[in-house]
Amino acid sequence: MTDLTVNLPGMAMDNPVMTASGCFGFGKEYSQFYDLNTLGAITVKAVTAEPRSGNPPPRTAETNSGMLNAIGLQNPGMNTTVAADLPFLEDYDLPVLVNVAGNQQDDYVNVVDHLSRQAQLSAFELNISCPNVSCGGLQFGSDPESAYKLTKAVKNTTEHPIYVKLSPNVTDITEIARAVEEGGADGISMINTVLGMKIDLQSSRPLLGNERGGLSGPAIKPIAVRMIYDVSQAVSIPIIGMGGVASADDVIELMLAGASAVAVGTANFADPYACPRIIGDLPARMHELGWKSAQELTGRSWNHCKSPLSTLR
Amino acid sequence: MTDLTVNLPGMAMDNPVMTASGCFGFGKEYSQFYDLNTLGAITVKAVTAEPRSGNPPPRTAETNSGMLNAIGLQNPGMNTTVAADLPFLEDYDLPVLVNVAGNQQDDYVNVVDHLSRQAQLSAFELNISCPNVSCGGLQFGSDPESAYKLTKAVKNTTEHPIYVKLSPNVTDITEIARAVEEGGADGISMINTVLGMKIDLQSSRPLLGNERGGLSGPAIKPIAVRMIYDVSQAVSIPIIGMGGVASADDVIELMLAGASAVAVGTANFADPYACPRIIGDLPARMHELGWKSAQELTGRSWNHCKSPLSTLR
Amino acid sequence: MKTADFKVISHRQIADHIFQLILTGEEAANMTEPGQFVHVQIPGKTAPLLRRPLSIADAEPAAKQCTLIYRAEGPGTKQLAAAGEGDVVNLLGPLGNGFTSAPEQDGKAVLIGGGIGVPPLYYLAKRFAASGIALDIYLGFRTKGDVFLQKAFADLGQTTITTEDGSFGEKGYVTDQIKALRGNETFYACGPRPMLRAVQEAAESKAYLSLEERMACGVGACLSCVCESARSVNSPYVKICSDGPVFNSAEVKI
Amino acid sequence: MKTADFKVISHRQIADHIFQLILTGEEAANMTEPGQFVHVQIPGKTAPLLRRPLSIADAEPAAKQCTLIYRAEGPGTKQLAAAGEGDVVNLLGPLGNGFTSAPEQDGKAVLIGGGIGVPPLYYLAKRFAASGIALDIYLGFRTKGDVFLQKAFADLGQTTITTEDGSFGEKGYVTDQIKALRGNETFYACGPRPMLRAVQEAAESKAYLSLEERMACGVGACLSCVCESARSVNSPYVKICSDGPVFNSAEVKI
Ligand SMILES: Cc1cc2nc3c(=O)[nH]c(=O)nc-3n(C[C@H](O)[C@H](O)[C@H](O)COP(=O)(O)OP(=O)(O)OC[C@H]3O[C@@H](n4cnc5c(N)ncnc54)[C@H](O)[C@@H]3O)c2cc1C
Ligand SMILES: Cc1cc2nc3c(=O)[nH]c(=O)nc-3n(C[C@H](O)[C@H](O)[C@H](O)COP(=O)(O)OP(=O)(O)OC[C@H]3O[C@@H](n4cnc5c(N)ncnc54)[C@H](O)[C@@H]3O)c2cc1C
Ligand SMILES: Cc1cc2nc3c(=O)[nH]c(=O)nc-3n(C[C@H](O)[C@H](O)[C@H](O)COP(=O)(O)O)c2cc1C
Ligand SMILES: Cc1cc2nc3c(=O)[nH]c(=O)nc-3n(C[C@H](O)[C@H](O)[C@H](O)COP(=O)(O)O)c2cc1C
Ligand code: FES
Ligand code: FES
Repeated sequence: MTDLTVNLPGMAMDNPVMTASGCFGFGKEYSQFYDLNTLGAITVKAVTAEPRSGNPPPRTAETNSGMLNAIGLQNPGMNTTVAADLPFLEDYDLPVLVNVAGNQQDDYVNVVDHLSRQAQLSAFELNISCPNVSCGGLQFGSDPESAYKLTKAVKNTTEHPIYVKLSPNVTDITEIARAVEEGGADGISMINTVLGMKIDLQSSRPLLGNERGGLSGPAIKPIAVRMIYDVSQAVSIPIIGMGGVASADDVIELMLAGASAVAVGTANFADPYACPRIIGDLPARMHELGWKSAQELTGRSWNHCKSPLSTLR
Repeated sequence: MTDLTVNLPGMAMDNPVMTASGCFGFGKEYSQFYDLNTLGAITVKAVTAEPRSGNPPPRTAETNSGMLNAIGLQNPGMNTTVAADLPFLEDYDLPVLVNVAGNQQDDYVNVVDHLSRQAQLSAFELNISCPNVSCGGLQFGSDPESAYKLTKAVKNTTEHPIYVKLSPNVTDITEIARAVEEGGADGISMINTVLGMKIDLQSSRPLLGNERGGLSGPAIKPIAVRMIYDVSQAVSIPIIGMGGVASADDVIELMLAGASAVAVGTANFADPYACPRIIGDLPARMHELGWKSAQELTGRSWNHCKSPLSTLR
Repeated sequence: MKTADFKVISHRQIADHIFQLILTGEEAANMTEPGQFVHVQIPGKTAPLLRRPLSIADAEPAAKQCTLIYRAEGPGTKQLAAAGEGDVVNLLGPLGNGFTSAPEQDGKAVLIGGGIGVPPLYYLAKRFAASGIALDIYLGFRTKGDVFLQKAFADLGQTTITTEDGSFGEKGYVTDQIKALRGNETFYACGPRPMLRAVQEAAESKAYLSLEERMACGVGACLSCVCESARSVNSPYVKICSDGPVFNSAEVKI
Repeated sequence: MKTADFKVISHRQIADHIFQLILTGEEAANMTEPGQFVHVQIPGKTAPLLRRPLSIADAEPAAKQCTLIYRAEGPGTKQLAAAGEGDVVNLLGPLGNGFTSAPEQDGKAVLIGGGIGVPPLYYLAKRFAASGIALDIYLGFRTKGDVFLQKAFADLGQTTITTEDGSFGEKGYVTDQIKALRGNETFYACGPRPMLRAVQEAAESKAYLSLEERMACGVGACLSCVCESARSVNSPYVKICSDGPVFNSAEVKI
């Protein structure tokens, strides 16, 4: 029997596979396809204090093995979210990670404070890395000092565990990771999308309404693996890994790199059953590679234990 | 008639397509496939002062729409290069860009000084962005101050034009671009590879001998486009664009983003005829899109002139 | 709503770059609402990352068949065009809300299609014709080689074809033709934005418009496919994939 | 040296995961040197980024045919396995330097192949046999289901098969078999590194080894496919694609 359970701060998960923020709404749409309780956990779309209208369309473009998005944090604001969206998840028995965004520190504190009373919520994910908004978000993701302060301020606001979601668009991601760990973060989510752009040859203008967008999907997996590998050796809090995951092999790769759980984003769009399919494939694939439990995968690419297969052979 | 010529400092090119450093050796291998004079220009493999043995194999791994490499600047050193490799290009009539790497400023100055007497050479490309060497190179690519100083020192050493090759693995690439422009750079090459990694599930260890590698190929094209778009608006020196170019459409996209010429790297591996094929396809594709000359493509995605097609329609 | 494999019954080119793909699969039994669409996984050894949204051009729910008509233009649709008889195509759908409102009692249905917006109107026309609703059909194309389905539509109602260059039917735009109309008509339109805008102006609120936008999920989860809302209650945008693709003309700013 | 389209004449599975692909194309006329390889563009609507290096397992230059034998393991070779008769496969090659040295006068050729290293030895064995050179052939596999070409080799010379689990032929490693040999033999080996190392030790300089490494260009331009050189004149590395893949055992540190 392969043991798929993993334990992260605030989230006791039946398996290491969860959904990535912004790629799964609040779960309602995908609940038409399968029982959400199959998931290890769910991360919901970014919530801000005030309603956000997001960016003008087009908001997505396909690239080689990837896609660009410039949604721009469209959301109805925390009040409506609490009233209209979160209650849907009451019927499910799975950890809920709420993604929070804002322009300045107070915005984050506000939203976290307001949402902390929600029973459905297991932990917060601070989105300090959205590349698609002109102001706020990203500066926290590239400046260790503000990342530290923000994390600390939010930690003082709530009893719930805090995951900070890091941007890959920085010179040294381990620096930011260390800063948020020091600020009291309980975990790290990484990576958010990589800044990119596509130009429409017909109009000769950027294709997306917002010009630049965030690159996600299999194209960025090697970038995610490298960063998770580096950050997991720089901090001692757990990592929720993401970036291009579309198969059980990808989950294993990100966990070997250093992730304790893995989120699936873009892959849901091609295959609405992506998460249950991956979860279903995991035990057999882990068995084949000689692994008995999901927890032992974490960081095995660098912690110099021998892999089970090389011991066996 | 579509006019394909472009003029860059030190390089009067018959067409905007050149080879990317490290992906074409010194041209000898590919001269078995076609006449190198077909190319707009050629960029040769990195040259260092002393011989470099490079990284242990495996040195390449395939990823989705991309590849990782960790060659590690293997080269026989400038003396052997001058004696054994550069003379081959004497028989050709095309601009030759020589890629130079080093650990510290003096290394670059040394190589440039030594090679400046070579007749075949049109300009230098300073590789301050190789992700595959433990020391040197990359720090110049992520610190504006050292990038500025290095550029200035090299400019004082030679009459030849200097292109500085930038790393995408930075928080703000425009900052580095401005620094090298201020240092006297005649042009910018971008982007070098994106830091990445792949883990071998059988051994559960990083697949590459050097663990981390540089990601290239179509997967990174959106990253290149975004950075060229931003840098071309921040500086007024020309850009040699590269990153995932495999077709005439890709050349047009990078030029619309802001490049004045475009280099092809990884695509040569799948199709040794990639460059002549792309050059052959360009005129018809430009005509279809309403462009009369390659030069008018540069930066048209942001300079708010109407595209020829939107004027026609 | 689910993903399901369909088998290609027939696949042929019916105009310049335009292909008609007839598929059979159990899920076609649910394709009862004209104006809905399917999200198509491009078949092939390595599929592109995202599905492609295509309207249901026709369906025979009882016979478990459906028809898609599309323009092979970009890499995805070009790859789709290579699917042969017997090949399997995976569809997600039927998705969205179609043309659910019939014209008022004794009213006429005016169907207005432009280019690749024509296909969903065929299934609608068939339904209206079967219910005895009077139909005026206006279909606009760029040039003669682009024209398709004109005979099929002509069998269902009064059909006017326009081409921009006059090489087939009336010369000009389809919207020129409807300017004169004012009366008991309800408009049903699908096509390029400028055409839809003209219909919106001409028809005021008695129009249903089918919109397009780039999609990722196709099911309302990713907020890719928005269009500005004219009512703006909670959100300034509606989602084309799940709130639409067919909207009452008064609901959207286009 | 160029890229050329070949047509699939036959493609069949000959052992567990092992496929034999027979191709025809003009360029096969140049495949005259056993031990060379081709860089294969995986066919399919969307090919992987890089080609896959595969040894020429057999060739009939006059008949413009060649044979590749490969293990369908990763995504690229699995996709290759789907190619059917009449399909087109693009090859770059023949590439590299093969087994160019014959044994000394009256000497014996000992061919040692392990697993997926066996294919290039077949073309070599055929050549040697045709020149009247005496052959001892040792082929090692993991288990019975992995064994292929044993009959074809047996027709050309004394052939010993080993399997690790003893389910076919001798139990053990192919290298156990050659330990006893000392004399007038020249070794020709292709297979996993530990096997080649054992051959290198056993044979001293009278051995030719065919090496493998991950490749990008396949033609010597990218420096991907290096192996440590034992001679280290200019460079500490040799390039397997263009200096090899076959090396004199004394040239390389493996
Ligand atoms: C609800 C709906 C119904 C549609 N019905 C039809 C139909 O019946 N027949 C038909 O020919 N076309 C239809 N379209 C447009 C069709 O989806 C696009 O032409 C197609 O996706 C382009 O894919 P490609 O591979 O050719 O282009 P690519 O350039 O490869 O596409 C890249 C990406 O952009 C998206 N994209 C590109 N153009 C469009 C577009 N015009 N609309 C939406 N997404 C686009 C693709 O879906 C893909 O994600 C419909 C679009 C929508 C939203
Ligand atoms: C000169 C030479 C001759 C070869 N001859 C044969 C042969 O006749 N039959 C055979 O079955 N195999 C042969 N191989 C090995 C064969 O190239 C690999 O098994 C194959 O490339 C794996 O591709 P994949 O799509 O299955 O794996 P993937 O995992 O999809 O491959 C990903 C990348 O890694 C490379 N790669 C993976 N494994 C190897 C490997 N063992 N050696 C080199 N590159 C690898 C691939 O070429 C590709 O670039 C040879 C290799 C070399 C270098
Ligand atoms: C359409 C879309 C919307 C997203 N919205 C958010 C968001 O609101 N908050 C956030 O932190 N990340 C958001 N992301 C980033 C993803 O959560 C994830 O970090 C990224 O897409 C990489 O994972 P993937 O390659 O599996 O998609 C979004 C990604 C996509 C594609
Ligand atoms: C195998 C390989 C070797 C490379 N060697 C060098 C090098 O020596 N110097 C350098 O500046 N860039 C080097 N590069 C980077 C390329 O020149 C180019 O910037 C990058 O690969 C992006 O372009 P592409 O996607 O077209 O390959 C190398 C890239 C590859 C794939
Ligand atoms: S395509 Fe995802 S919300 Fe419409
Ligand atoms: S594969 Fe490029 S040098 Fe050998």
